[in-house]
Amino acid sequence: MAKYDFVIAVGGAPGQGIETAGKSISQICARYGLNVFTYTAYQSLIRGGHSFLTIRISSEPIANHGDKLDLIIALDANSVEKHLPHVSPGGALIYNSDDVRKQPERDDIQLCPISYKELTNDPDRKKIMLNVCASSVALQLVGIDLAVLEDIIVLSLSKRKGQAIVDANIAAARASYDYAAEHFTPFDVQFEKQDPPLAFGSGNMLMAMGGASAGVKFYAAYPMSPSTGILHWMAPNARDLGIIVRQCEDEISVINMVIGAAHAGCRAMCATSGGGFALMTEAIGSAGMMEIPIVVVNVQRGGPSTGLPTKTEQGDLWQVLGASQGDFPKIIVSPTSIMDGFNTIPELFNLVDKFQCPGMVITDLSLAEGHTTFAPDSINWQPKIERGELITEQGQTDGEYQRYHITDSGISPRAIPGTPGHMHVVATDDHDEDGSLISDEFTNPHIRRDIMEKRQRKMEGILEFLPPPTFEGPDDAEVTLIGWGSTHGVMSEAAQQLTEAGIATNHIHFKWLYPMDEDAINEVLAKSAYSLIVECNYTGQFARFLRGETGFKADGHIRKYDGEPFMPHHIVDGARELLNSKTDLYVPYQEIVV
Amino acid sequence: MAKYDFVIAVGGAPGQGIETAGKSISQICARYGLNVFTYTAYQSLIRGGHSFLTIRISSEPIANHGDKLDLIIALDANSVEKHLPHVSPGGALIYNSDDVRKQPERDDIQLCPISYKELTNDPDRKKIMLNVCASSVALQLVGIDLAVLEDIIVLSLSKRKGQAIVDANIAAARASYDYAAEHFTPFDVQFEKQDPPLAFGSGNMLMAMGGASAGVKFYAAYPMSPSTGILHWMAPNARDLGIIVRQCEDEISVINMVIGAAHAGCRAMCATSGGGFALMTEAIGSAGMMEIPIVVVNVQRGGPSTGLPTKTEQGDLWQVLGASQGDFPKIIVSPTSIMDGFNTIPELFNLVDKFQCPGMVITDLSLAEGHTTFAPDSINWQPKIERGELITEQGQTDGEYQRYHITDSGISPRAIPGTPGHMHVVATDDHDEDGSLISDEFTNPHIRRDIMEKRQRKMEGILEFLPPPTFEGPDDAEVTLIGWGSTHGVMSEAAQQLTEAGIATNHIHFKWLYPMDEDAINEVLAKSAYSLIVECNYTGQFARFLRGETGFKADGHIRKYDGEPFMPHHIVDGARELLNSKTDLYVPYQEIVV
Amino acid sequence: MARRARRERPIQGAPTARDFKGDVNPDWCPGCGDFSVLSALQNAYAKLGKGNHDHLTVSGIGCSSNLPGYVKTYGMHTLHGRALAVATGAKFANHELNVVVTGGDGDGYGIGGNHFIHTMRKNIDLLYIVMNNETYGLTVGQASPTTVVGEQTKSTPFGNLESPLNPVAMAIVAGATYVARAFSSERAQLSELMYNGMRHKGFAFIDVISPCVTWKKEKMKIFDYWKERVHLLEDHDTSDRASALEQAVKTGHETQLGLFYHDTSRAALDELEPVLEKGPIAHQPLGITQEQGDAIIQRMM
Amino acid sequence: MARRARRERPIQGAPTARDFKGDVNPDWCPGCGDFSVLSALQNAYAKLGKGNHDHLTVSGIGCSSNLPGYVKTYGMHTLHGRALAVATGAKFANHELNVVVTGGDGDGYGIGGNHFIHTMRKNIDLLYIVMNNETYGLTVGQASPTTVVGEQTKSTPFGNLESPLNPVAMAIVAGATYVARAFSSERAQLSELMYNGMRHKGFAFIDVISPCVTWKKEKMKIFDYWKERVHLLEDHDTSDRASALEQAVKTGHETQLGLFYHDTSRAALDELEPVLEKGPIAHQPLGITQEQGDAIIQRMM
Ligand SMILES: Cc1ncc(C[n+]2csc(CCOP(=O)(O)OP(=O)(O)O)c2C)c(N)n1
Ligand SMILES: Cc1ncc(C[n+]2csc(CCOP(=O)(O)OP(=O)(O)O)c2C)c(N)n1
Ligand code: SF4
Ligand code: SF4
Ligand SMILES: [Mg+2]
Ligand SMILES: [Mg+2]
Repeated sequence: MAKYDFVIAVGGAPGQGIETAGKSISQICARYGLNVFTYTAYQSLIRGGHSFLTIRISSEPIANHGDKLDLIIALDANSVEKHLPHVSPGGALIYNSDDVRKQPERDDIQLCPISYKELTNDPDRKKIMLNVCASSVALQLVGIDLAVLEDIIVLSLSKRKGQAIVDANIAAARASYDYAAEHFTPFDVQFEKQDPPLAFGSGNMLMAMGGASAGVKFYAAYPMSPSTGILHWMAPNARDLGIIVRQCEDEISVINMVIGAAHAGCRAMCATSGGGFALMTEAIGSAGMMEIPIVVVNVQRGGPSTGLPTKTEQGDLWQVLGASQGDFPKIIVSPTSIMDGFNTIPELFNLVDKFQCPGMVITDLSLAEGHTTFAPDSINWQPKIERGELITEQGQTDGEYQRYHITDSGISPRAIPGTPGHMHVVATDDHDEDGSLISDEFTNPHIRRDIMEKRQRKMEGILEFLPPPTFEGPDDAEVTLIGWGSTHGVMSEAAQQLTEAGIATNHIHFKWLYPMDEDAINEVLAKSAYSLIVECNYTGQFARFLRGETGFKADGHIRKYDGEPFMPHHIVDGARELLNSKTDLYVPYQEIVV
Repeated sequence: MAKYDFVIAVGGAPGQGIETAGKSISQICARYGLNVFTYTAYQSLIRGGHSFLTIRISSEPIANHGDKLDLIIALDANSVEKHLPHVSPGGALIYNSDDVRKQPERDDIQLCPISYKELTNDPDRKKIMLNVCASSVALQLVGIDLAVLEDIIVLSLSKRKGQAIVDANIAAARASYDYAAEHFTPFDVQFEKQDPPLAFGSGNMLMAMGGASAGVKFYAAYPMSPSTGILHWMAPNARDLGIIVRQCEDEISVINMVIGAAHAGCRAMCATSGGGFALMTEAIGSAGMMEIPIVVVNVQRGGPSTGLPTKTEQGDLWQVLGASQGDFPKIIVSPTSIMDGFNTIPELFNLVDKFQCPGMVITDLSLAEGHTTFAPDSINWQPKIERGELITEQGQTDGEYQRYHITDSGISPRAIPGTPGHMHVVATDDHDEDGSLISDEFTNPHIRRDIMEKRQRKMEGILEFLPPPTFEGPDDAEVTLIGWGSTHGVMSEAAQQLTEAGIATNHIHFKWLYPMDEDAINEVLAKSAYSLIVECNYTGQFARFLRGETGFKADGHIRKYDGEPFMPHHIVDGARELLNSKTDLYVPYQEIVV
Repeated sequence: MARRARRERPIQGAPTARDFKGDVNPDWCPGCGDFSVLSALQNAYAKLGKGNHDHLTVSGIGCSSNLPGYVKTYGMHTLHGRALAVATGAKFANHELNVVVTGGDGDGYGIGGNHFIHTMRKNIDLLYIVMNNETYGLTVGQASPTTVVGEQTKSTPFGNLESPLNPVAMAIVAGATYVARAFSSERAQLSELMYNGMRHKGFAFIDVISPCVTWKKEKMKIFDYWKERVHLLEDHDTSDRASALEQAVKTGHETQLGLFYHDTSRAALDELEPVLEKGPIAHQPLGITQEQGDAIIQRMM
Repeated sequence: MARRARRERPIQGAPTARDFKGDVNPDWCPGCGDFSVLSALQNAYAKLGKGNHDHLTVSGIGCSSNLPGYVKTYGMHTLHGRALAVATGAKFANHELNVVVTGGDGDGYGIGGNHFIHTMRKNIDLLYIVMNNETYGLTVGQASPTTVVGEQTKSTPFGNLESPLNPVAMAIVAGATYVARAFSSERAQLSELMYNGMRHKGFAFIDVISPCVTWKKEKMKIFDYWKERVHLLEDHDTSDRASALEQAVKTGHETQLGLFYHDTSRAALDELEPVLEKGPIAHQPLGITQEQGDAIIQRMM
C-alpha cells in the first residue's frame, strides 16, 4: 500500500463552519482507517477573528500536525491573502472566487477557485454551505469517495436541521465534487482505505473518558479554556455513566468539593487551566495534609495571567511544582500523547488512592484540544482499579483505629465516613496519629517530626511506581533531544528527521515529573549525546527543574513561547543551528501567522 | 566592661502574663543598653496550652535565641515539671512554691521557690501578679536595679489599670526583690548599663516600619498568623502616618486591592502566610502581566496546609517561586535579620517601581515574631525613594503614548490614571504595546514573542541590582555553611562556634533569591569547603532550587522541620556529625519541648 | 488540651448526648459561647437517633471551627472558609450521611462568603451552624463582617467604619430554605432548631450569637449585653418569605431569636439529581461497562 | 478586531459620547446586547462632563469584561471575578477618580460573588454595571448563577437544576445604596441610570439584562423574549428599603426595570476615612518625617 502524509488546512472566520469542515474531513479519513492529527489556531473571541485548522492525514501513525500544508481551503478573502504563501510547493489552494477581488498569484501550486453562486442554490447567499463545497472539492482532489462525505452530512445534519437542509448540502457537495473532477488536477497522493476504521477525539475527551474508566463518580468544574472540553464531555455523559457533574461558583469550590467527595469515598476529579489552578493551590496542600486522594488536571495555555486563552504553552510547571505551602506528598504527571491522556488518569488514580495524596496532571492546549484518530480496541475501558488500603466496613480493623497511624510505608488505612467504628477527624492543622491537632497539645515537636516523616515516607514508595523517562532512538547518537509531556510526538518526529538527514538523534522523554528518582533518571540521561532540552516556555522551566533534581545541565535549549505549538522542523532547524553555533538557545520563528 | 551572654526563659499557661513578663525584662535590658533577642514558643490556642518565652541578653550583638537557658521562670506547676531539665548547669529555676506539690530536684542549679501568698496581699489569690514577682526575683539575681522595673510597671499599667493596681504591683515587686536578695545567691553575671539605651521590636513591626518609611500609603490585610503583627502595627499608626489600612473579606481581595491602589499611583503592600499567599498567587501573575509594582510579604509558618500556625518553617520557597502560571518578571527576597526586614522593604519598593513587577518577601515566624533590640539611630527613616519611569503629568511624553512601549530595557514609562493625555488599558490578557489584546487581533505570535521578550528583558536589568550572597569567615575553611533568609543569625554564630572549636567554618548566605545570577553566585560558591546547606524544611527546597539555577550540589544538609527554630548547637552538632559520617543529612533533635 | 481516653464501643440503645462527646476536650476559653453550641449539637445528634458514623461534621478554621474535634462523629477540619464546599462534595458522594457544617462568622461570612451564597442558592441539604461572635477569635480579635460600626478592635483601633452584614436576611434572599437565629445561652431552643434543621431536607442555616469572652471589650459582660438585646420571634408565619425578610431586615440593635423561614416546597439539589437515584455514588461500583464504552466509541466514529 | 487610529487630542468643549469611543472596535458578536451598554456608558461619561483621564473603567474577564478596551478612559482589564476588589483599591488610592466597574454575571455573581457582597456592605463609591446575559458567554455558553431552572446549556445538557440568584434583592440586603435594573435595549433609561449612579456617592449597582445572541437557545429571538417580560417599575418610593426589597423579591418570570433603591443617608467608605481628608493618597508625598519616626522609636523604648 502507498505511504502518504498529507496536510489539509481550513482557514476562515469563526462561524464559517471551519470546525464542521474539519470534523467532516477528519471523520471521513478516520472511517477510511487513516491516521489524523489536527490542531486549530483560534482566538479568545466568539465572533470575529480568524481560525485556522490543520488536518494532517497519514497512512502511518502520526502525533503532531506536521511541517507542511499541501492543500489549503480558504473560506474567506482574508484567508486567501493570509495563507497563499503557506501552501507547500506542489500543493493547492481552494477559495471562493465570488469573494476575491484580485486573483491570488502563485505558479508553483494549483489554484482552485470555486464559485459559491454557481455551485449552490442558496437564495440568501449566506455562504453557510461554503464549507461543504470546499470540503467536497478537497476530497475529490485526494480521491475520497463522494458517498462517504454524503454519509457524514446526513449523520451530522439530519437530527438537528431537517431534510431540506440536508438535501441542499448534499446537492452542493455533489455539484462541487463534480466541478472539481472536471476543472482541477487531482493530487498524486490518493487516499486509500485501510483497516480498521478509526475513532476520532480530542485530548480533553480522552482524559474525560480515562476518568470515566477509572471510576470517577464526581467531577466538578468551573469553565476555563482550554480545559472546558472535559466538562463538555462529562456533562452529557453523566447520567448514562452515573457520574455527578457539578459546575461550581469558582475554582476554589471546585477543588474543595472534589476533596469532600473523595473523602466520602468517591474517585473525584477536576480540571482547569493556569489561573484556576492558582486558586486551587491552597486546597491541594490541604488534600496533602488530610491525605485525601484527588486528581487535578491543569491544561496549560499561554501565560502569564489570563495570557493567551486559546494558545498553547508549557509554562505552568513551576506553578504545579510549587502548588501550596510546605512540603507534602504529591504526584505530577504529564501525558505524552492524546492517547496517553486516557491511560494516565486511571494510572494516576491508582497511585493517589494507594498513597492518599493529590495527583496533578499537567498538560496543555496542544494535546487537550488537538484531535487524533485511534483504533477503537486500543482503548482499555476496564483498566486495573486499585483503591489502596480502604476501610469501608466495620471489623476491618481490630480495636482502636487511628486515621494517621504511623507505618513504615507512611500509608495509614483510610476509613470512609459512614463506616461504623472508625470515627475520626481529618484536619488541615497538623495532627497526631489519631487526628487530634498537634496545636491542641503543646505543639510537640517530636510528634510533629514523626508525622511529617510518616507523610513524606510515602514519596519513597511512590518512586518505585514511576517509570524512568523513555529513551528512543540510536544509543550512539550525535544529538539527544530531551522533553516532557505534550511534545513527545513532535520531538520523536524531529529526531527521526534529523537521523534521516544524517544527524543521528535520540530522544529522552519525561512523563512522570514528580517525584524524580535522581539515580534512575541520571542513568538514562547518561546516554545523552549533545543534549538539547525542548520546551514550550520562556525560562526553561523544565530544564531548571531537571537540573535541580539531577544536576543535569543540557548543552542547549530550544524554546517556544509565541503561543503556537512546535512543528517538527522547528526542532530540526534548532538542532542544526545549535550544533553549529556557540549559543545555547534557539527560538524558532513561527512562519504560519493566523 | 564585662562580656556576658545570658538567657532568661519564662514558661506558663497563656493568660499568666508571660508576654508581659517577657516584655518587661526585655525592655529593662534594652534601657540598660543590652542586646536582647527573644523567641516565644506557643500554640494556636487562645487559652490553655503552654507558652515558653526565651529572652537572650548579651553585652554583644546577638541574632538568635541562643543555646542555653540560664534562668527559667516557671509560672505554673506544669512549667516546673517540663522545664526543670532545661536549666543549664549552674543556672537557676524560679517557681511558685504554693503551687508545687513535690519540690523539684536538681543539685547542679539553684532552686528559687517563692510563695505568692507571702509576697503579695492579693486577696483572691488570682496570681495575676505572679509574673511581676518572678521577674523581680530574676532581675535581682542578675543585678538590675529595682527602680527600673518600677518604672516599667508604672508605664505599662498606669494608663489602663489605675493607681491601686499599680501600687499593688509595685509592692509585690519590692517584696519579691527583697526576698530574693535575702534568700538566693546572685549570678556571677551581673548586668551593667551600656550606652545608648536601645529600642525593642519584632520583625513584623520592623517590616511595617520599613513599609511606612518606603512610602507605603495603602496596606491591606486579612489576618493570618504569623503575619498579623504587620496589620497590628499599621492599623494604629495609619491615621498618624496617612496610610489607608483595609481589612478585607479574604486574601484574594487583599492583593487585588493592592494592585488597584498601586496602579492608581500608591506604593501598596500586603502580608500573609502560606495559605493566604496561595490564594494570592493568581493575582501576583496579573501584576506581572499588567506590569504593576506591588510588594507581597509571605511570613512562613509550619506547613503543609493550615499546618502549625504558631511555628516556624522555611517551607514556602517553592510556592513563592511558582506563584502563578506562566513566566513573568518578579523579585524574591528573604530578609536575613529582624533589622534587615526594615531595610528590605524600601529596597524592594525601589526595585519593583523601577522594573514594574511584583516583589515578594519571604520570611518566617522566627524573624517576624522574634523581637530584638536595636539602636534608635540605626533606623533610616528616610531611605532613598526611586519611583522609576512614572508619568504623572501631561506633557511628559510627546505625542502618542504606549503603555507597553517596547524598549531595550523592557521598561515602559508608566502613566498614572488621572494624568491627562495618557489613557490606556492595562490587561491580564496578553497585549500589544498599546495595551490592546493580542487575542483581539488574530493572536499574532510575533507580537506575542516581542512583548514577552520585552517583559522578560527586565529580568536582566534586575540582576544588576541584586548583590550576590554574602560570604563571611575565613577563606580557608574546613566547612562552609550555606543558608538563606532568617537563619543568618543562628548560622553565623554556629560558624563562629565551629571555628572556635577548631573546625574553621565560613558562611555563605542568600538574601536575594530570584532572579539568580548563575555566574556571580558560582563565583561565591566556588569558595566553598565541605559545604552544608542549612534550612528549615523537609525536602531541602533551597538546595534543590540553588542546584537548578547554578548546578551547585552541596556535600550535606542540615534540615529542621519540627516547628522550632534552629539553635546554634543544632548546626554545630550537625556539621560535626556530617563531617565524620557517610550520610549527607542531619536532622537535629529538638531538646526543648514546650 | 488533655485528650480523654478513646471510646470505640458502639452506641447501646437510643443514643444520648454523651455518645457524641469527642475524644478531645475543647480548648476554648472558659466561658466561651461555643461550649453551649457544642452541647446543643450533641443533644441534637442524639435526638436524631442515628449512629455516630452516620454523621459528618465539617468545619473551616477558627476557634469555632475546632468543633468537629469535640464531637464523636466523622469529621473534617478543612481550610479557612471552605467548609461548605467540602461538605457539598461529601454530601453528593454520600447523600445518606447527615452532614453538619460548623464555623465562625469570619470563616463563613468573610472569606467563605461566596460559598455561603451559592450553597444556599443551590439548596444543598446541609445544616450550617455559624457561631457568630462578631470577631475573628482565633487570630486574636480583629473586626469581622458582623462587627458593629464604631467598635474598636485590633484592626480597627479607631472604631470600625464598615456596616455589618445581616446573615439572616442574606440567607433568605440567597435561597436557604430553613433560616434561624439563636443565642448560645438559649441552649434548648438552639438544640431544637438544630434538630429540626437536620431533619429539614435542604439548606438549613442557624446564625448563633455565641459570644467571645476574650476579645470583646465587655469581656464576660458580653452575655448581659446580648441578653438585653435578644427576644423571641413571635407570631410569625415561618412559611411567609416576605414577612421573614421583613423581620430579618428589621434587626438592628435588637435581635430576634427563632425560626425566620421554613420552605418545604423546594427540593434539595441531591433530590433533583437522577444519578443519585441508585443510592450514594460512593457505594456504586467503579468504572463503566464495556457496553457503555463501546457506545462512547461508536459516537466518535 | 481592527484597531482604529489613535486619537490623543484633548476633549474640546463639553464632552460628547464620541469622545469616549475607544481605540479598539468591540469584538462582540453582531447583535450582542453589550453594544448598547457600551454606548449608554459612553453617553453617561459624556454627560458627567469630566475629562477622559478622570475616569477609570475596571473589568474582570468575559465578553462583557472586554468593555474597558472600547472606551476612551483609563482602564483595567483585571482577573476574572476580581474587578470590584481592584477598583476598591484604585478608589482608595485616588478617590477623585470616577471609578466604573463593568462585567458579566459569571464574573460578578459567580466567581466574584464574595467581593460583590462585601463591596456593597462597605458602600464603596463605585458604579458597578453587570451585563447579565444569564450565561458564560466567553467560555462558550455554560450555565451561570442567573441561568433559569431547566435551561439546557453546555454544562447542563439535561436542564439546569439550580435556582438562579436574584442580584437586585441581594444588593439591597447586602448594603448597596443605589440599586437598579435595566435592559440594554432601553438605552436611554440605562444611560440615565448610569449617569445618576456615577453621581451617587456610594455603591451604585445596575443589573443590566444584556442578551447573548450566540449561546442562548433562542438566539436573536432572545430580545423578544425579554421585551415580553420587562416592564417599568412604577409608583415606587426608591427611598423605601422594605418596599424596594419587596419589589425585588417578586421578580420571577417578569422583570421590573428602573431604580429600586436609593439611599442618600449612608456615607461612602472613603468619606469616613480621615486619612483621605488631605486629598488622594496617590498624590501625597511618600514616606514619613523624621519626627514621626522618632515618635515611633520612642514608643519602642
Ligand atoms: C487562608 C487563610 N487566611 C487566614 C487564616 C487565619 N485565620 C484563622 S482563623 C481566622 C478567623 C476566625 O474567625 P471566625 O471564623 O469568626 O472564628 P472564631 O475564631 O471567631 O470562632 C483566620 C483569619 C487562615 N487560616 N487561612
Ligand atoms: C480564574 C478563572 N477561571 C475561569 C476563567 C475562564 N472564564 C473566562 S470568561 C468566563 C465567564 C464569563 O462569563 P460572564 O462573566 O458572564 O461574561 P460574559 O462572557 O457572559 O459576558 C470564564 C469562566 C478565567 N479567565 N479565570
Ligand atoms: S477567643 Fe473568644 S471565640 Fe475563641 S475560644 Fe476564646 S472566647 Fe471563644
Ligand atoms: S457570545 Fe454572547 S455575550 Fe459574548 S459577544 Fe457573543 S453575543 Fe455577546
Ligand atoms: Mg468569629
Ligand atoms: Mg454572562
